Amino acid sequence: MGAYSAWSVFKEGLRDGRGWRQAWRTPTPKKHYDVVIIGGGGHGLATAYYLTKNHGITNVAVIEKGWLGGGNTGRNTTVIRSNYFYPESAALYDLSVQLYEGLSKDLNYNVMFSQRGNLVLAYSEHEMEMAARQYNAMRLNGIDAELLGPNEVRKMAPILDFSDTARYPIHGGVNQPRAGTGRHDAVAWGFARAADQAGVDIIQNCEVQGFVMEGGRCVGVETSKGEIGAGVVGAAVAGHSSVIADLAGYDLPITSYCLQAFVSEPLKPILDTVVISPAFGTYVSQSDKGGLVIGGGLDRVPSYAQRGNMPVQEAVLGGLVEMMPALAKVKLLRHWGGIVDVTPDSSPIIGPSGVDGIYLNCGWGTGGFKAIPAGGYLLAHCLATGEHHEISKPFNRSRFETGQLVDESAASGIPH
Amino acid sequence: MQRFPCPFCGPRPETEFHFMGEAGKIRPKTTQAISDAEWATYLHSQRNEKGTVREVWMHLTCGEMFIMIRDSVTMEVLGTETLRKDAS
Amino acid sequence: MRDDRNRWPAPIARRDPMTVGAAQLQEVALTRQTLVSGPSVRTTEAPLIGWPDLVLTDRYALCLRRDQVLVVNGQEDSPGWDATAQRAVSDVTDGYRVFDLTGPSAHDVLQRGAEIELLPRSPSVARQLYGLGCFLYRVGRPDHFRLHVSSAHADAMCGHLLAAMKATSEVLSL
Amino acid sequence: MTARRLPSGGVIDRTQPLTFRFDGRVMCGLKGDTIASALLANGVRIVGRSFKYHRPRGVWGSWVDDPNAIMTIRLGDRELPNVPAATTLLENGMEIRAVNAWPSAKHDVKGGLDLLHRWLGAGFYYKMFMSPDWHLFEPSIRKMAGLGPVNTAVYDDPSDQVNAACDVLVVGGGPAGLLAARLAAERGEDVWLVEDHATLGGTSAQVTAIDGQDPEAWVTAQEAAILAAGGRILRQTTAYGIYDHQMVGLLEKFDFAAAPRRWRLRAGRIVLASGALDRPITFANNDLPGVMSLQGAADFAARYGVLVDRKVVVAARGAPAEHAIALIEQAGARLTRVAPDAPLKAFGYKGAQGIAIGGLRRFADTVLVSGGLTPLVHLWRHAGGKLDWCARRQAFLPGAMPIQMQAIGAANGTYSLHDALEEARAAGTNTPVTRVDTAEEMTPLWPKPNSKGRQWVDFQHDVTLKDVSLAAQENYVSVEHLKRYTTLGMAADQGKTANMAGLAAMAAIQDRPIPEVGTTTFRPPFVPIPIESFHGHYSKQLWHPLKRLPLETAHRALDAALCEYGGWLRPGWYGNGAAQTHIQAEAKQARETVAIFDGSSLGKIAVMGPDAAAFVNFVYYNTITTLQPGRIRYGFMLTEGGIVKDDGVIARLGPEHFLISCSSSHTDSVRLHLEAWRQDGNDPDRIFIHDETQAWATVTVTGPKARGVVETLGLPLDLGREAFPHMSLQTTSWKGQPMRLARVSFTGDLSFEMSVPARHAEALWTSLHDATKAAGGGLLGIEAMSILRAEKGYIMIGKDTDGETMPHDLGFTVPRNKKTAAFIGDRSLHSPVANAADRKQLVGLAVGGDDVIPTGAHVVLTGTRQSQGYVTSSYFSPSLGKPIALAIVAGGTNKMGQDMETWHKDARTSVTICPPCVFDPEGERLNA
Repeated sequence: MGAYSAWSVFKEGLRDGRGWRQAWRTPTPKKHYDVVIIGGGGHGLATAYYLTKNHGITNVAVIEKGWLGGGNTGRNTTVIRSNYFYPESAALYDLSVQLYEGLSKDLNYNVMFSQRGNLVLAYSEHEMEMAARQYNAMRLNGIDAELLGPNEVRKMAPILDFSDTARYPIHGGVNQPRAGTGRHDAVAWGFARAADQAGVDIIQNCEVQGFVMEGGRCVGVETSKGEIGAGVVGAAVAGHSSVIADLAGYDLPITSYCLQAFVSEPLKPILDTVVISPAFGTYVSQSDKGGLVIGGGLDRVPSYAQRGNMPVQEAVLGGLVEMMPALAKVKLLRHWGGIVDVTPDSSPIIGPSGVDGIYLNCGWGTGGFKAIPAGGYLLAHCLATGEHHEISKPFNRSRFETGQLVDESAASGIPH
Repeated sequence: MQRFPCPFCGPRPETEFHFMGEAGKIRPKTTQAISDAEWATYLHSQRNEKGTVREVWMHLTCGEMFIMIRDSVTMEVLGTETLRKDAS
Repeated sequence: MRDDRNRWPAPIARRDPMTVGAAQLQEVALTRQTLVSGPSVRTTEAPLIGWPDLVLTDRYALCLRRDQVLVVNGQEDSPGWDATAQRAVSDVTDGYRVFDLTGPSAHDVLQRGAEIELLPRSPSVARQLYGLGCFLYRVGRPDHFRLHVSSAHADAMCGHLLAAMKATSEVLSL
Repeated sequence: MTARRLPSGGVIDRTQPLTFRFDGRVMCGLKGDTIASALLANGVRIVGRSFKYHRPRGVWGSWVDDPNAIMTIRLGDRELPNVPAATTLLENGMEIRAVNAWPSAKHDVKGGLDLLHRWLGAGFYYKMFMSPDWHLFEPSIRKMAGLGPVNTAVYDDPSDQVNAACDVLVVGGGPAGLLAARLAAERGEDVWLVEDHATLGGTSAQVTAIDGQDPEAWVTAQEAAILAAGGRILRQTTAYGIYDHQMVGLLEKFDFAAAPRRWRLRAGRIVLASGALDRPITFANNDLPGVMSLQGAADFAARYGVLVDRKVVVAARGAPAEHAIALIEQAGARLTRVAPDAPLKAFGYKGAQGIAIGGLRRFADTVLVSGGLTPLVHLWRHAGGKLDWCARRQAFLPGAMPIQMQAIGAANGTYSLHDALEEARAAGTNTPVTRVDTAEEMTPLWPKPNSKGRQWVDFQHDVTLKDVSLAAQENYVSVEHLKRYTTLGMAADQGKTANMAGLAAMAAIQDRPIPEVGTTTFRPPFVPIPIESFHGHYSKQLWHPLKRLPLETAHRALDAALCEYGGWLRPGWYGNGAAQTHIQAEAKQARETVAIFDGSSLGKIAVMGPDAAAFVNFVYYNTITTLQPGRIRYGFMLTEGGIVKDDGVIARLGPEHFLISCSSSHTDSVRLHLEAWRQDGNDPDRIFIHDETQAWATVTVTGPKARGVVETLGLPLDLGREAFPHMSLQTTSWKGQPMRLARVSFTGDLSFEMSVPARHAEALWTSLHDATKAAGGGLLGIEAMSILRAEKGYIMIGKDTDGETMPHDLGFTVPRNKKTAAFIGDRSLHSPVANAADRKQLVGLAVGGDDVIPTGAHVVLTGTRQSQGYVTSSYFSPSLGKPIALAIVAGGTNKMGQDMETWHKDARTSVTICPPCVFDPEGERLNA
């Protein structure tokens, strides 16, 4: 049984699902591919998918060190939004939201993009002025947005603390109705399945150990499963971008940090939107399964350890209790960490790596998941055409030389 | 809660420290001509090693800046060096 | 702007002694606190107090860092840079408020604010407690702790200490 | 068929009965019971429903491994959802309801869902609900999901958080843990022993003798010895995680719903004696209530004096199992054995009535199973320890460990008491633990793929063997894929029962050895813990506490509205009622007569030493070396990126003594900035930095009549404009106290800024306030001050600038072009972007009409939606009688006189770009 649908689920149910096919194959790598993509996370798999879909390039391999979707794609807090200030960021992240909106049908895999809104809280008149600056920017960028007062915030998230004694009393906020959450694993699996069906070889448990150079151009990769030739190479290895860069001989303005995430025991519906509180440094949503999915800021110590550290746990979870005191006694079920690339302006790097034949998709910082479709779409464009898509131009690495940074934190309180 | 050794104060909790950047960065002489590329390298380049790293940290409570050598995977602290010539 | 006048209780200028459980908190009035920096202040200023030293004199010098001490109850000293003595001087008497925390459970109270162990020794008395900067040392007796906290955070520090004193007094297992 | 209480034995107190209600039925338990043991003692079989199919569930295990008995409990005014019955002590009067079941666990309306199971297999939701639109299906799915509902009451009982350190932490108070702790304590080590249960002893209750002594006496003796040697024992305390640098998180539980205590324990070394858990056997209908863990049943009997049932059939293998079987027989059960690897099938409606092997049916009230033991290695993995597969035990055992940590006893795969105590002796004396490998060969009892019937792998999440097969068939074969695709092991018990079976099933299906399939990561916490325990008492005013002014009491006496500005609590305006009226009046009065303002929070950082002049010249954008003693200069500090970090005035008190006055909110970051550059590239022995901010209080008098007011202080100096010009400073004394008197102005009017030691602030404030009132003047809060400085085009960093603003965007171009000495950020001021024509630059906006443009409105080209910048400050100016606004606009300085529009919530307003300063541009009043 190939295509997924209510009908196919019904039919397979009648015959014990014997007809369900592999979601993706386990191929042995070929000697050579037109495109080799390093990194079987969301961005790498999306890149492969859009190469086949938008550019008709199907002789593609995705090489993954571990299991696909096992990096930040499978570790994030699943927020999808495009509430950005600068037109450059807005164009990038809203392309992603638009692609997400059609993704389940596009991939024939339910990624459960749930547009339940993303509410950024403001706690004083000054913060409301900054919120207005943000809201107006979004509207002028063509992004949907609502500037809300306290009563509208209360309607959206009654569980917030509206008492007089709250450390930060709620004055209002900015909501993006089209934002929301998605099922992170499903995004990786959906892209993998669709790419595989289009002929892409997804090679798991295969580590890239070096690059094959010829006359200054990269023509392949050395892997734990042997050498694999490549017309062109794309690298989408968030968290380990510097490690790959070091192997290939280009440098990146990236520092790796651990970003922690938390999930509570499953509860009956109590929170129907994503709430971000810059003041408390905490954000939270409730998954369809019922768990509160909680996140916050980066750990303070640069790290490659996918393991959280206490001070940030206390800051983030303490912030949640201040935000929503009624949840104080809810139990924490799991906490974990992922390694994120942090660039000087907290914006991604897309495009030429500096080494001929290698293109980049990295530097997503804490916000890579929401950008997966766009990241793949744009890297695919670079790999297929050798040139930037209009939307990815501002994110070329050369911006660090010209100083033309895209620093959202410069203009707004939105965590980036 | 990690514990870092301040060369002056001794072991203290990580919250008393601030990461200043990777060690070994020399500020270019800006009174001379410097290319955009050189300056960008000074501002932004990162080694970001996976494994042993040399970093500059400040112990906020005593203001001491020093070099800490750590393992960025195991978080083990391998040693410190003072920035001061006359460390005593 | 957000009118918080009723959200924040008025600050307490001078605190009366307060006993909770087996710990007492008391504000201390010092005649003078002088910040002195210089290449060799640690050798010129005495007695030099580190952690976990006990202060036994009226005048003493808290070692804050490699090249800086806080002289407590010293004589008046003209502010600025003294080129001959190689000393930089500031009178910060009003910059820090000083509190004594005493009693059998004083140490337990402090342990709610940071990892406070008597060992290892530390040359400096400067540290963070409840996330706030302070100078912490001992006076006369092992269970007599003294801390200096920046005046603007004195109320917050007392709030933390009182909350911890309450928690400590409720502990039976300790 | 009712379970029953044994006449003797166990830790329960038969003299203290407790009554409670379960799903409405009144029941009776004993002090020392867990909710699970009490329910079993009352013969309750169905304690809940599974997550997906709402299948009836009975108690499986006696501890953290029980995935089934999850309750919503109310006691007094407190109610908690998702309470694990097997690890929660029963309290008198508890109102207990099974979660995920209505009206009761026994009769659950959603039970019918199970009929649809063939369509609800692993990952079905990924394959449907896509069209017409996920949002149509999601709400009802959300309602179905989740376990208990949150009670939204807020309780004010802060959790306690304590830091501590010890030489040795022993996790687990069973025989091995007790002995190790005792030996370590007796060697003089500072020992902590934590036990998750309310009582010590672990499996000791299941044996007849330890070291030849009566078990109970032995346990008591160990405890006494540990305490006598200065050790500490914490009961009801769980080591929930191990973090970097030997930091262990402990959670100490108290009464029901009371806030727990969280310990951050720095342990010199750690001994893991956490024991092992029983494994289910995977056979048809193995999820029926009444099918339960053999070891669990033994524990219920030994620890709680509850015999799960009289007539039981057992499917188990291995020495530990034999031991448990003997115990249950002694307790009075009639046992029938069946071969654990036979094709078993439990039968019965809503509960096991027996087990069938082929056609042969063996009737029983309860089916006890044990597929072998799984050592509890969660903490071992938290600490970064490796796991080695042991074929003999068919289990993952602790392997290489990077930190100071040892595993002993069952946690180490050593199940025999004798051998466990041997390991305890080694660990207790801090010598290497060599695993005593006498454990018998364990023949595997793993799931058999393609065998008949519905066979459960994860009881709570309804993951069956078929789901694992489907995952394999669809190539979700990596352990993490299996886990995420089927939700195996993601239930509240974190897969303590399910993971090994799932792993083994996948291995069998793929015909690979188990270690090749790998293990899933063990993520903290070991058991679910309340979020409040991370919060502590850091609440309300103690969460990011504000800095307080020495004059706050005086301000309160004057009805100040105290507001949060950059980490300080400061007067926004004075008076009650309509804020804007007060603010406008204050601004007007300050312009017309005179007003006083509390500037105490402004930073005062002294820079001293032989290299001080060169240093401040380097950290400032402006040239400072030419500043004469007694004079003041306004300037910027930049980041190396050339961005304006802070602005303020710097005074030169002496040749080698400078005083930097930075913005209130930036004082700490500026001090850090200065300290960093002092030690990096400079000689720290020739530069010294003192933050004097809080030692001094500062009162500013501003307005046409300011000089008259200051004269009333009778200071011994000439305040005339020649003797004491704008931007100069004098040190003097007032009432015998040192005073720093500066002529600087944030308002554009004649201003005097007076600083005195903070304890004299009230006296100074009172004198000046009296004099001000006498002169017809009054008070000035920050809001009115903001209007005055906006009229002059004086910026506020972070409000009128953003993270891209460079000094030349603010009209300060000279140092960029002329300053020859190096300074922080210098090179960045000449980057391509710094030279761009469309940089956002500070401008004023001339506004028609009386309406104030909202701050945060964007500036657009007339008729377009292209943002050119935004309004950063906007007020009604009482002195000018019209609205004014500051904005940063792309190429703004070349747009003077150009008409543009502001855009706010779809509303457009015409504005004209004008210079930022609209009040007294010639600065006559300033120099008055």
